[in-house]
Order: sequence, then structure tokens, then C-alpha cells
Amino acid sequence: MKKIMSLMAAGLMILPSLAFAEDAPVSEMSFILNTFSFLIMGILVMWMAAGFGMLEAGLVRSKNVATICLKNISLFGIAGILFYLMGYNLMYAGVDGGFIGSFGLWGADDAAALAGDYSGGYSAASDWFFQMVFCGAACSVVSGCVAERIKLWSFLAFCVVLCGVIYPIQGSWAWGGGWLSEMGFADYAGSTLVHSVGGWAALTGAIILGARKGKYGKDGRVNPMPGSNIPLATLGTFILWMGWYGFNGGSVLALGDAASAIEMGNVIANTNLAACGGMIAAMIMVQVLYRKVDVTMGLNGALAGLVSITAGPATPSLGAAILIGGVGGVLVVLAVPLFDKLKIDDVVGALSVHLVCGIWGTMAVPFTDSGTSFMVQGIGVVAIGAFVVIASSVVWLVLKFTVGIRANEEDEYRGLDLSEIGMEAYPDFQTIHIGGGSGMPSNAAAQVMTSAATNPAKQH
Amino acid sequence: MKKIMSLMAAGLMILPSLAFAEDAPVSEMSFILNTFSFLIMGILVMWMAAGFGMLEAGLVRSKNVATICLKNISLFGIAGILFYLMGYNLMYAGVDGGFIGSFGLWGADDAAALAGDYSGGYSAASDWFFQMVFCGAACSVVSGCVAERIKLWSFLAFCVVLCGVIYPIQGSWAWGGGWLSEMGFADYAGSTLVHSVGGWAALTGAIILGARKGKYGKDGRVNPMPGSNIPLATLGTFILWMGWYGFNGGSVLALGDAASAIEMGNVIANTNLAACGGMIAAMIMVQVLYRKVDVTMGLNGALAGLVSITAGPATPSLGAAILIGGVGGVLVVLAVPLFDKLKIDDVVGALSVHLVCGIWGTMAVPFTDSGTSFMVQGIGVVAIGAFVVIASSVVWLVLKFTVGIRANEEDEYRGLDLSEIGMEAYPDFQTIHIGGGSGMPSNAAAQVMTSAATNPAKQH
Amino acid sequence: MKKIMSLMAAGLMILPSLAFAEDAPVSEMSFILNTFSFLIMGILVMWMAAGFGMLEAGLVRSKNVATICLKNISLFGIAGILFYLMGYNLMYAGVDGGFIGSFGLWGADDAAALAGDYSGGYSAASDWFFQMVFCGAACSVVSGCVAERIKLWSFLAFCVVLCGVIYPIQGSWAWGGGWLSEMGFADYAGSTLVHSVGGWAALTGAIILGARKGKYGKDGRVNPMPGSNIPLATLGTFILWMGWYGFNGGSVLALGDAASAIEMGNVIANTNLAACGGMIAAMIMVQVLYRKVDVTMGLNGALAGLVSITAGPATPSLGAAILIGGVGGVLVVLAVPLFDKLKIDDVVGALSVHLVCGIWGTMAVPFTDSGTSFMVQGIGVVAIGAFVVIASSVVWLVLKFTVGIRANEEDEYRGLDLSEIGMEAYPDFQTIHIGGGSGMPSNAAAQVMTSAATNPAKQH
Amino acid sequence: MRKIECIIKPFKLDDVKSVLTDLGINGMTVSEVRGFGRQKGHAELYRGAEYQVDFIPKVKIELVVAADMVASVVEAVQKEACTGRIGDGKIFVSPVEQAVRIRTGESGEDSL
Amino acid sequence: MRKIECIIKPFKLDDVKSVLTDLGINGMTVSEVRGFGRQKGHAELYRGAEYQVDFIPKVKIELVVAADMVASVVEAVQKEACTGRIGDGKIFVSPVEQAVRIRTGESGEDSL
Amino acid sequence: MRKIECIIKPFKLDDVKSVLTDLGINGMTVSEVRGFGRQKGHAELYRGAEYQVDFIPKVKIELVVAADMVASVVEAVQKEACTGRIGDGKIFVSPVEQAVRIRTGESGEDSL
Ligand SMILES: Nc1ncnc2c1ncn2[C@@H]1O[C@H](COP(=O)(O)OP(=O)(O)O)[C@@H](O)[C@H]1O
Ligand SMILES: Nc1ncnc2c1ncn2[C@@H]1O[C@H](COP(=O)(O)OP(=O)(O)O)[C@@H](O)[C@H]1O
Ligand SMILES: Nc1ncnc2c1ncn2[C@@H]1O[C@H](COP(=O)(O)OP(=O)(O)O)[C@@H](O)[C@H]1O
Repeated sequence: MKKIMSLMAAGLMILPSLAFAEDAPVSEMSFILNTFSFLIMGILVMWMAAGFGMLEAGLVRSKNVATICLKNISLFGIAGILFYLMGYNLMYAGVDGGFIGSFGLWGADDAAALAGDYSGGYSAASDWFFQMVFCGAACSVVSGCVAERIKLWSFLAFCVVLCGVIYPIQGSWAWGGGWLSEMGFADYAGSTLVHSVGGWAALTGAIILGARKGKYGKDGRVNPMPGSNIPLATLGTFILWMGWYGFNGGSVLALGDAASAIEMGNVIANTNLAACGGMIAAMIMVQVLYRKVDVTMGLNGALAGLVSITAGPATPSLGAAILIGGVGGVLVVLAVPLFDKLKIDDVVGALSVHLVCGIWGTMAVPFTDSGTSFMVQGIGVVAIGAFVVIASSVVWLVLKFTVGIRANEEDEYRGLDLSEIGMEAYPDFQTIHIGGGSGMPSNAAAQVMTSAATNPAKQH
Repeated sequence: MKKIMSLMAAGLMILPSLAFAEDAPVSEMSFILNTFSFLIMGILVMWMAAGFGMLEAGLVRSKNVATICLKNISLFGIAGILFYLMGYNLMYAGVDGGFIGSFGLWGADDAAALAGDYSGGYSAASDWFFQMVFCGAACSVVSGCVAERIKLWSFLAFCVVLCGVIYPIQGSWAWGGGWLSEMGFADYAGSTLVHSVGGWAALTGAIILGARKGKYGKDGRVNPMPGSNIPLATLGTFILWMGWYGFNGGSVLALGDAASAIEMGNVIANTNLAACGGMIAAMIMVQVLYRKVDVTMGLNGALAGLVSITAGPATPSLGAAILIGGVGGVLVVLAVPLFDKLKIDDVVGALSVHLVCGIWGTMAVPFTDSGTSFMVQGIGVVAIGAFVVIASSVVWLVLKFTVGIRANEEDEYRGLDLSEIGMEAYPDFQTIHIGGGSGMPSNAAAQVMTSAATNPAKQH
Repeated sequence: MKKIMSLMAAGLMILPSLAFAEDAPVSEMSFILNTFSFLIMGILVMWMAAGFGMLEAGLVRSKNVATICLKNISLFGIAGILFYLMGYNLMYAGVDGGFIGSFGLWGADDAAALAGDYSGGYSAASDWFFQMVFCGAACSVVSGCVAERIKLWSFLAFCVVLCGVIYPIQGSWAWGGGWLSEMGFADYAGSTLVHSVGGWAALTGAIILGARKGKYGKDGRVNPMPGSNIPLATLGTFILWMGWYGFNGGSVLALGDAASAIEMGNVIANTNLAACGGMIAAMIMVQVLYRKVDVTMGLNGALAGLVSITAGPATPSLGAAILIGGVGGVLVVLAVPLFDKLKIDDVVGALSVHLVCGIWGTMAVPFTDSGTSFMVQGIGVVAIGAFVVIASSVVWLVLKFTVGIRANEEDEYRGLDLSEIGMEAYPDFQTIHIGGGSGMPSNAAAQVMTSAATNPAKQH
Repeated sequence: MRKIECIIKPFKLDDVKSVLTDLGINGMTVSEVRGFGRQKGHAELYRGAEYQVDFIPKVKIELVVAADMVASVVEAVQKEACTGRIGDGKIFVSPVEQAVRIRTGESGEDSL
Repeated sequence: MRKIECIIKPFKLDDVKSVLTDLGINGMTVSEVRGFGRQKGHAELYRGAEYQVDFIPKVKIELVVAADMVASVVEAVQKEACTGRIGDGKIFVSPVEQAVRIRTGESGEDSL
Repeated sequence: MRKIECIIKPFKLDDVKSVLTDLGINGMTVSEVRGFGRQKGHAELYRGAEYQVDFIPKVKIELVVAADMVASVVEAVQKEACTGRIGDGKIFVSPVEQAVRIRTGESGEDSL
């Protein structure tokens, strides 16, 4: 719920603060508080980039860890630059109920406020910063899903388009005041606009790239390729959980009046309980289904709860937030093997968490927010999904048939760390080539062998 | 120092801000700032859950790392849900000088503030959130102490009772306005109410569970079982240190007037210097006693300083804060081998840090706060200690004789990661079964052998 | 831009807020906001200590990881205590255009504000806290550069002098209102005062200590000694990036008026984009020069961008910020091999990042800030550089010829973790003694052998 | 009895294991080793300096078999582990005088 | 001289080491290996897929001894490492022609 | 053919490798082992308890050579790996009956 929403759903609440705009001192305070909220909450959202980085670094095999680290930090760099070059204006400048904003570099204009007119509500750069950090999150979703096989620079090229074009265009439809917002589509902090956008882009990427070699056996077997560092993945989840308070809490978009502060309190409490519900539900599900609790499912469950509540964290009661998150946690446990059955290889569970629960969360809003309708929510989900699937397919395919998107089999077997960036993530530790954890089960080995025999390149 | 304290010790300081309650705009600002402080500081306290998680993941052996990660994140989920279901109301609703609050789901009520009456001081959910995160911290203390041998679900069951019953009941005595608060017991941010509560619960758990196999030799030898990841433990300590600014700083419980802001500044500076004092004192102690600086003792020293200052961070001068923390640092270095001598096996030093220094910190308050007495402080420490020891013993014993609390010897030897959750924390890394770091010294091996011979289960 | 700067460059902006000082309620709010900003931003800067810790722990070899962790957390403890004992007053008390403040313990004095006079602007302790955390950052720069060979206690002794004497004296010249500030030297958040000060101290240390054994072959070969944990280094960089928002954003030194809030927004947006620019520029440079992207260069590039913008983050446009950071990123890629050519062994790239880019950032201020001159900036850089080089050389040499600063060759070969602190950072993991990653290339081995033969101490 | 040591490429381990179990071998001991030979290692880059990693990860399989099994085992491993490219590894056969099963104390070929 | 290779369960290492030093052995070389045999590995679970880890951690002790020590060493190890349960491991004895102590250049049994 | 096993101090590996390649050896297999012997391990400290780590990291080089190379290899390794201090390690020589290069199926000395 960006920009436009602050004039819509939260409209009434904002009014008192705008009213104060007349009496100088108070409205200056509101201006400061709104600005400070954007900055602090934006910093928390930026921190989520680190969370994604650690989660993904923990869930890939050790031979791809350095590469995924590099991807995660550099995509955040790309997000910042692209959102300055074109993203922000495409998303927010002159959308006017339409389908797209305008092109052009973004620049801060705080002349009015500096001249004592605080009706703008907040500093321009604080708003830019807060919107920009959201854009990085969508890329992070993609990186985890297509990990361990995609080429570094092709991935970064995709991020450029995602941040510069795809994300802002669809974002303009709802948060930029475009056609979806006019219809009344509600997505408070981005279950659809951020998470399922990342999810759709990741889905097309995963399909076009194909699964990691050896992941799926000929007989339909799924060969696990266990993540190399569970505490790192746990840390990443904690970071994401923490950052999410800013993601949702900052999306109140104001702190200058009591109503906004109250809303922020409710949003943060609900966000927290949805995560709790998602995690506990996922843990119980996985215990019941498999008799053991897979830690990574618990982590995914917490994230599932967070994604689920993100479309509407202000309206549910705490109990409803637990339920909304809990359903997310159940969905994720069911979705992970489902995607595997479809042979869509999602390394970290990004599709189950961000796409599936992003849709669920968006569709769940009308349960607690009477101002929304299932119909409109569905239109938003489908429209944005269709746009992102088409647009990112085009980009992935163009990349595939020009520079190529997939590391060759030999490189994939050796790991992207050696082949793409020429270094190891853990050079001092002996890694296992025998038995469990190698992620190279027998039929995989067979496949690699074949390739090795026909591809007389550098070898192992 | 929750709720009640804001009307007691800090009473005078709060007055000016309450006075502003008449003039609408300013008091709305106070309301916002109080709320925002609860939220931001609460987020920092939540972050401590990650700190405990990383500290403990770094200090257990690699075969138990995934399990401890799962415990640490899921206990935070439990804390949130239980504090909603019953904890908050048991602790704060209608205690009235008594021994317990009332039962019932918690729900936010901000009607007055939304109608323009800001005398409540802050948004309901922001307060709930801030109180809830404290509850998780007590569980985190337990998890580190009983690590490497306790069953996952039994541990979580204990957390349910701790969060839902034990913690809130004793919490009501002081922070909920119960009998201890009426006597004048002072515990600003919870040296006793949070840390030593966790410590007592951990102590009973550690005794009832017994030591890890092989930890104590027949001849009284202590066999070290070195932590598997020192940088992770260091990161955890940094996170805890950071989060503690929120733990203590947020416990001012207000930011709406200059006096509160000044107090918050003092609290944060003192908190920081107590940590510095504790760490440096511990490092010097350990260098003098052992001729080498054990990193983990330095880390524990910093935490010892933090726990020590927590009961009274507002009143000491900076120099006094260094001393209070420094004594904590010395205590921890002495307490760790002492608990070992008593054959109480505390994997991460939780008892030395949270219990011992929690008591020390509470008893040290009267040195700098003339409004408190050693007698009353002692009564609080003993009363809460007795209650928690009894209540948690009952829970541990019920669990022991129903579902069981301890993994069997074979499972303990293989590690809880394989036996309890069926995965490895670091599956790609070769771990050491020879010599140092295996944590399986000879007499331990002997014990395990005996067990293996008599227990014809799955084996190694 | 500390203290004095708030009366200089930003003077005009601060005026409105000071004007409010008359009307009680608003100025109390300004006081609170200024205080809260110091605290929150200071907490973010404290967090950078963890960032340095993780970055360095990731970039040293596994045999020195526990030691570098200990150094990084204990230096922060030293910084706090020394800044209380003497640092703050030396830097800020009675400098009056001169070269040094006064001696004495620091103590908070908030009597005026408590009496209702808010013209002081913020709580004393909040200011102390914010200034203190900067001091730790300078030490962290040193620790990374001289890692893997310096003795623990000698390093800590150096930190005592750096925090207690060297840092505050030079700091008084600009931020304490000394001679440099009177000349108009501008260093907003410390490209020179913090980063290049750390850099100069590190440079003298690195030269006086000498390179790690085996780092430079007789034939001029540089033998890489790869960092042991790339995700940890990445996490450290993310933490530093996050903390830097507080480092620069908090250096607005005010939040009590709209102009400050606007400035803070601009500073944070610029800080972010400079990091983006530095990282992307470094990645492109390294790809072009070496055909592969060294992750650690990307990380250093982001930090280079951050250091570069730190001297003047308020005045550039976003585009200029990208450029300033980007130049930093290019410089770092060029400087790393240059220092190696000079056989100055900088383990983590601290000189390239903090010294080189600290100078670049300071000299770049006049491009966007017309109130500054290249001449004065140059004088500041040279004066501070000369002072720090001389002062720290004296300290290093005194330490060298008394207690000694360098671990002996045998200890260096075994690693400081075993020899200095008697423990291992990763005791459960098998480490590699064969081939890559051992950091013990052949000619190094030869040197070690010679030493071993002549030095009949404990051996391997 | 003979000990057969096979040094092979790591990704061949599962195939070799399968073919050995097909031959009726039901015990072997495997370890991670690093090989130096005609096959050259990869270059790594670190902070502006490139370096060669000479030692290449290999897997060593050791199995003790009755003398009459040697020929078939050697042949099977050679065929299965072969990719035809440099670095495929070696098989060495050496004499073993005695073998004991620790669990039962059985010795000789019965213990294998 | 003979080389005795013992493949044992990891937690038995310290016991076996003790009994060997009691026998007057003062040198041995130990390594981590993974065994495949009658003892079956454990199942792990990852994201909804269960899988078997076939190779079980074992410790290999290698020691070279004078020929006349072989019987007592083999017996001692067999007794000490035995738990009576599947997977206890094996002892193999093979001939060694020459041994040299690097430090002194001594060779033969003196070098052990 | 003979197998030569050298247990050496880790930091000597590169020197020994060089001298071996100078002798014309172009293959060897190296592994990480832990040695127990006259050289005593280091003490570590953890949370107030000190303990001895008995097993010291060593590197084992295995190489199979033609019989006529044995003397020169043993001599070269002994000289190169020697520091004169306790713990320098051992060299063991044992018989090998057969050797096969997996890539080509060649056997005997040609396969080395
Ligand atoms: N003489 C030898 N003794 C022991 N191991 C050897 C010997 N020669 C080669 N090896 C091992 O065999 C592996 C493969 O040898 P290499 O020369 O690279 O290729 P190829 O097997 O195709 O001849 C080496 O990495 C090494 O582990
Ligand atoms: N023929 C063999 N050659 C080499 N090692 C073997 C052989 N058979 C078994 N082993 C080793 O001995 C270990 C134990 O063997 P296993 O068959 O599991 O049980 P047991 O020792 O009780 O017969 C295996 O894990 C493997 O390491
Ligand atoms: N009898 C033996 N069998 C196998 N390995 C041995 C034997 N004796 C020693 N070693 C190996 O040689 C290494 C060095 O032996 P040690 O007794 O410490 O010193 P030195 O080589 O100077 O006699 C040991 O760490 C061990 O790995």
C-alpha cells in the first residue's frame, strides 16, 4: 500500500494529520515523523536483502555459495541504480489511472517543505528510498529460485530489466495510482506487487532454465541436494522476519498522527503473529507428514506467514493474523513437493513461499477488509501475474538465445564458484565427495558422465 | 521496568508528558513517539532471538546445530502465540497488587486514542509487541543451557508453559502491578524477571536432564566439547549487544517528553558501558587465570555485563555502569567452572550469564538507586526464584515421565540433527571424528560403548 | 560533521529549529527527536562493529578466525571505556579553535533540559553514545589490515591509544571546533576523520609488522591466502552497508526540524547509491581486468563507495553520488594489487577501502559543495595523515621494542587461534592442508622450514 | 587375498559402487584424497592474484577381496570409472596376508 | 614388518589407541574414511524428499609394526573395537618391505 | 612395482612434491591424516577446561613407482621432508602386484 493507498483506505486516518498542516509546528513534526519512519523502516527493508542473501547462501550447496552471495549483494546495487534511472518515475510519475508512469531520472524536490509548506507530508528522498528497497526484494526472490545453474551476468541482466521495467510498470497499476488502484485492488505492502511478482519471474526463469542436473531421476525420483549451512539459512530467516516489520510497518506510509501510529502497531503485531502461525503450522504439518521436522520447512513456514499477511496486515485481528499466516505455512509444506513433482526446480522454496503465499495473502484480504472484493483481488493477481510471466519470459528467452543463461554441465558440476567467479566460498574446509550432501546422486552422476564424455572441455 | 514502573520510579519524569495530554497536538506527538519507541525498541529485542540462536548455534557441536537453530526460531513463534492467547493478560490485566492477572485472549483497544484522547500514552499493540518479545528471551536462555540432549518437542512443550504461564505469572508480581511492585521491588528491564527466570528454568532443566554423555569423567575431569563455530557465536553476541539497547532503552517505556528521552540516552550509554566492562573484565580474568583468552569467555563476559546492568540501567553513572558490568564479567569466569564442578552441564554458559548475573544485577540496584532496598530486592529474587524453580521442575518432571525429555544415548552420540530432525547442519563439510573437537573423550566413548552393547538399536 | 559542523555548514538549516526553542512544546519535541536520532543512528553505527568483525572473520584463513573475532568485539569494548575515560573530552571539551580538548572523565549534564530549557538540543548521553561508536570504527579498520600475525594484547594496547589519544586529538581539529574547522575543512561523517585515520594507523602497523610469512615470493610473486568464509564476509558487508545509513544519516546531528529530516533523507539516499555505484563499478572493473568477478572485490567496492561518500553525503545529487562511489569502486580494484606490489600486506583490503577512498571522498567534496575548497580539504587530509602516521608509528614501535607486536613464525604458521588463544574457530571441520586454500605456498613453506630448524620450540 | 585400491573421479563413485555390488562385493572403504598427475588443476582468482590449485579432488576406494576376484573387479572398475579423459585415475593391487572381522573375530576370506 | 589397517567405529578410537599404547606401540596414523558394508546408513529428510546416506563414517588406523607384534596387535584391536553389532569393521595385515624415519634416516624396525 | 607411503609434516608438502617431480615422478595421491607418535599435540582451552589434542595433522603421500625408482625416491623424500625435529614422519615401502590406468586400460609400469 504505497502512495495511492495513503489517500484511499487509510484516507480518513491521515486526515487529522493533514489538518494540522495549517498550524506550523505540529505539521512540521508530522513531516519529520513521516520522513523518519520511511527512513528507519526502509533501512529494515534493505536489511532483508541480507536476509535473502544468507538464506540462499545457506540453502545452496557449498560449491555455489560465493556466487549466490555475489548475486544477492549486487542485485541490491542494481536495484538502487535502476530505480533512480527509471524505476521510480515509471512507477509513480503521472500514472493517473493508467498503465505506466513516465521515463526520466528521479530527483528530489523538497522546495515546498523547505519553504515551510509541509503538506507534501515527507521528504522526497525518504519516500524514494523506501520504495526503492522494495524493488530489490523482488529480485532476491528470483535469485534463490534459479540458483546453482544460472550464469552470473545473465542473472544480473535480468535484474536490470526487472528493476527498471517490469517491477515499476506493474507497480504503477496499484501503488502508482494506475488502473488497479482505481478498481480498488488492495495490496498493503506487496504480497502480489513484490512477492508474487518475484515469484512469477522466478517461475518463468526456473522453467526456461530447467532443473539442476541430477535433481530429478528418470523414474520420477527427487534427489535432495541439501543446503550447506543451516545456521546461515536460519540467520537469513531471522533477518527477513526482522526486516518485515519495516516492510509492512513502513507501508503505513505515515507516522505523523496517532491513527497512523496505532495502525503501525497493529501492522507490526499482526506481521509477527502471521510469521509465528506460519512457522508453527509448517512445523506441525511436516512432523505429521514426514515424522521429522525439516528445519528448512520451518524457516519457509515463517516466511510463508510473512508473505501471506503482507497484502493486508492492518485489518485482521491478531487471531486472524495467526490463521492467515498458518494457512500460508500449510501451503508451503504442500507446495514444495508439488513443484518438485512438476519438475520445477526451486532451490530455496521461493515459489512456494513468495508466489503461492503471495497469491493466498492477496486473496485473503477481503476476509478482514470489507472495503475489498475477491473479484477485484483476483483481477489484480491475474493481471499482474500475466504481465510478469509474459514480460519475464521474453527477457529470459532473449537472454537464452543471445548470451545464454545456463552454465554448462561441466561448470554446473564443478560449481559456479569455481567456474563463474574462480573462487571458493569455504576454501579451508574439506568438502564431501562421498555419500550424503554431495548432491550428486547416482543417476545424476550418470548424466554428468555422459556429458563429460561428449564434451571434451576442462575436467575434474 | 514495565507498566507499573512507569507510574512509580519514573513517575515524576512522566508527569510533564501527561501534563501535555491536555494540549491536543503535543500530546498526540507524545503518543506517537511512545508508540514508535515501543515498536523500534521491540524490533531490536526481537532481534535478540536471532542473537541467542547464533550464539547457541556457534557453541554447540556441529551435530546439534540444525536442531538448536530450529529450537531458537520456533520458540520465538511460540512466545508470540502464547503471549496472545494468555500471557499478556495473565501478566497485566487486573493484577492489582496480587499474584496473577486474568485469563483471556488479548485484543487491542485504541478507541480512546482514535477519538482524540491520548492519555493512554501509546498504541495498545505497540505495548503488546514490546512485552511479548521479552517473553521469548526467557525461553532462549533455557534452550542454550539444555542443548545437545533434549528432545525437540519436549523442549517446545516446556516453552509453551514458560511463555504462557510461568513467565507471565511471576511477571505480574512486579511489572504487572502485583505484590512485588507494591513492595517497591525494582527491576528495570528484567535482570530477574527475564534473565534469571530463564536461568532458573534452565537450571532445573539441566539438573533433571543430566549432563551430556562424556562431559564429566569418573575422576571429576571435565571434558570440553568445543563449540563448532566461533564467528557465529561472536555474531550472536554482537546481535545480543545491539538488541539490548532496545531491551533496556525501550524499558523507559516512554519517549514523549524530554525527561524520557534523556533517560533513554543514559540507559543506552550505561548499557553499552556495562557490556564493555563485563567483556574486558572477563578477558583479563581469563588471561590471568588460564594464561590465554578463551574467546567464548569474552563473549559471555559482554553478556554478563549486559545482564548485570539490566535491573537498573537508569541510575548509575557511566563509571558505575562499567563496575557493575565488570563484576558481572568476573562472576561469569568464576561461575562457569563452578557449575562444571557441580556437574551441572550448561552448554553455552547460560546459567553463569543469565542466572548468576541476573541476581547480581538485581541486588546491585540499591547501590545507585536510593529508592530501592537490598531487602526488597532480595525478597524479589528469592520469591521469583522459588516460584520458577518449583513450577518448572513440575513441568520438566511431567514431561520426563510422559513423553520423555532426553534423547537416547545412541541418538545423542549421533547428534540430534540426525536423530531428531533427520538432517545435517553442514552436510557438505567433513567433520572430525579424530582427536580434538569431537567432544567424545575416552571415558565418554566407554560409556557410549556400554550403552551401544546393551541397546540393540540402530547404530553407527 | 559533528558538533561544530552543525553550527557551520548546516547552520542555516538548524536555525528554524533553534527558533522553536522559545515555544516550549515544539522545542521539547525537537529535543526528543534529536536525541532519538542520535540513539537509533548510533545503534546502527555500533552494528558496524559486528560488520567489520564478520567481514574480517570471513577474509582471514580459518586458523586465525577466532582471534579476529575476539579482537573485533573487544576493541569495541575498549572504545567505549576509553571514550568515557578521556576520548570525548579530549575531542570536544574546550577545543576552541585549537589542537586539543581537555582531560577528564565524561559525565552527562542534562540539568538545563530537565529544567525545561531545551536549547542544548539533545540529551548529553545520546551525543556521547553517537560520538563513541565512531571511535570504534577507526580501530576496526586497523584490525583487518594487521590480521593473522599481530599479537592479541599488543593490538589491544594500540587500540587503547588510538581510541583514547590519537583519534580524539585529530578529531578535535575538525569536529571538536579546532583549527581545521575554523579553516572550513569539511568532513561530514568522517571519510578522513574516521576512515583514513584508521587507514593511516593500519598502514604504519602493516609496514612495521611486515607481511605475513609466505605472502610475497622472492620473485615478486603474490601468493593468495584466500579468505575462509565468503558468506560471512558478505554478511559483514551487508551489515556495514546497513550501519552506514546511521553513520552518515545520524551525522546530520539533528532531526528536530523539517530541514534536518530532509537532509537526512538525502544523505541516506546518497549513501545508498554511492555503495551501489562502488560495487557495480568494482565488479565491472574486475571482470574486465581479470575476466572473472572476485566476490571480495565486489564487497570491497561497495565499502569503497560508502567511504567515498562519507565526507560529503548531503550535497551531491543522486547521480553525483553514484559517480563518487563509482570512482571509489574503481580505485579499490586498482589499489589492492598496488599495495601488494609495494609488499604492504593488507589482509582484508582495509587500506584500499578506507585510506585511499577516505582521501578520495574528502577531496571530492568541493565538486558538489561550493562552501569548501580543494586547498583546505587537502590541508586537512595531509595534516591529519601526518599526525596519525607519526603518532601511531611511535606507538607501534614502542610496542614492538617492549612487549613485541608480532607472533613468532611457528605461531603464525599454526595460526593465532591455537597459539594466542588456544582454541579453534571451527574445531569440528576438517581443514585443508593440501593444495589451495592452505595459504602456505611453496616458498612460504621454505621460509617456515628454515625458521623451524633454527627455533627449537614446540612444533607441528 | 588382495587389496585393490582405486583412485577415481568423485562423480564416478556411485557408478563404481553399483558395479561392485553387482559383482557381489559387499564391503569397501572409501576416502577423499587429492591427486596430482597429468590432469592439471583449476586456476582460482583472489584479490588480483591468480593461482593454480595443483591437487585435484579424487576418491579412493579400498577393498580387500579373495585372490580369484581380482581380475573381475579390476576389469569392472576400469570400465565403469573410465571417461576416456585425462585424470580418470588408477587401480593398484597389492597382497594382503590376513583379514579379521572385528565383530566376530572371523578371519581369512570369511571375514570380508 | 607388517602394516596393520584397522577400520573401526569412530567412537572406539580412544579405546583402541589406549590399548595399543599399552602394548608399547608408539606411533600410528589415523584417517577419516567412509565405509560401505552390511551396516546400513541412516535416512535423511530434506524438503519433502527422503534419502539414504549409504556411506558411514569410520576411522582407519594404520600402523606398521615388527612382524612379531602382529598377532598381539590384531587380537587387542579386535577385542577392544568390538561391540558385537554390525559395522564393527575389519583388520587387514599386509607386508611392508622397508620403513624409514624421516627425522634421522634410520630404517627398518628401528624407525618405527 | 612398489608403493611408497610418506607421512610428513603438512608444510613440507610442496617441497616434497617439487623434489618428486624433479625425479620424474608424475603422479601421486595425497591425503590428510592425523598422526600419533612421539611428537605431542597442543593444548587447547575451552571454558575453563584445558585439554590435549593428541592427534597431529599430517599429510600422507602415496605413490606407486617402478622397483628401480624406490631407492632414489625414498632418499629424496627423507632429505626434503626432514627438519630434524620430532614428528617429521615416516616412509614405508610395500609391494604392489598390479597397476592399471583407468583411462586407457594400460597396466604395469606403463600405467604409472
Ligand atoms: N604413480 C602414482 N601413484 C599413486 N597415485 C597416482 C600415480 N599416478 C597417478 N596417480 C593418481 O591418479 C590420478 C590420475 O592421474 P593422472 O596422471 O592425472 O591421469 P591418468 O589417470 O589419466 O593417467 C592422480 O590424480 C593421482 O591421484
Ligand atoms: N572387503 C572390504 N574391504 C575393505 N573394507 C571393508 C570390506 N568389507 C567391509 N569393509 C569396511 O568395514 C566396515 C564394516 O563392515 P560391515 O560389513 O558394515 O560390518 P562388519 O564389520 O560387522 O562385517 C565397512 O563400513 C567398511 O568400511
Ligand atoms: N608405527 C607407525 N605406523 C604408522 N605411522 C606411524 C608409526 N609411527 C609413527 N607414525 C607416523 O609418523 C608420525 C611421526 O612420528 P613421531 O613418533 O611423532 O616422530 P618421528 O617421526 O620423529 O619419530 C606420526 O605422527 C604418525 O603419523
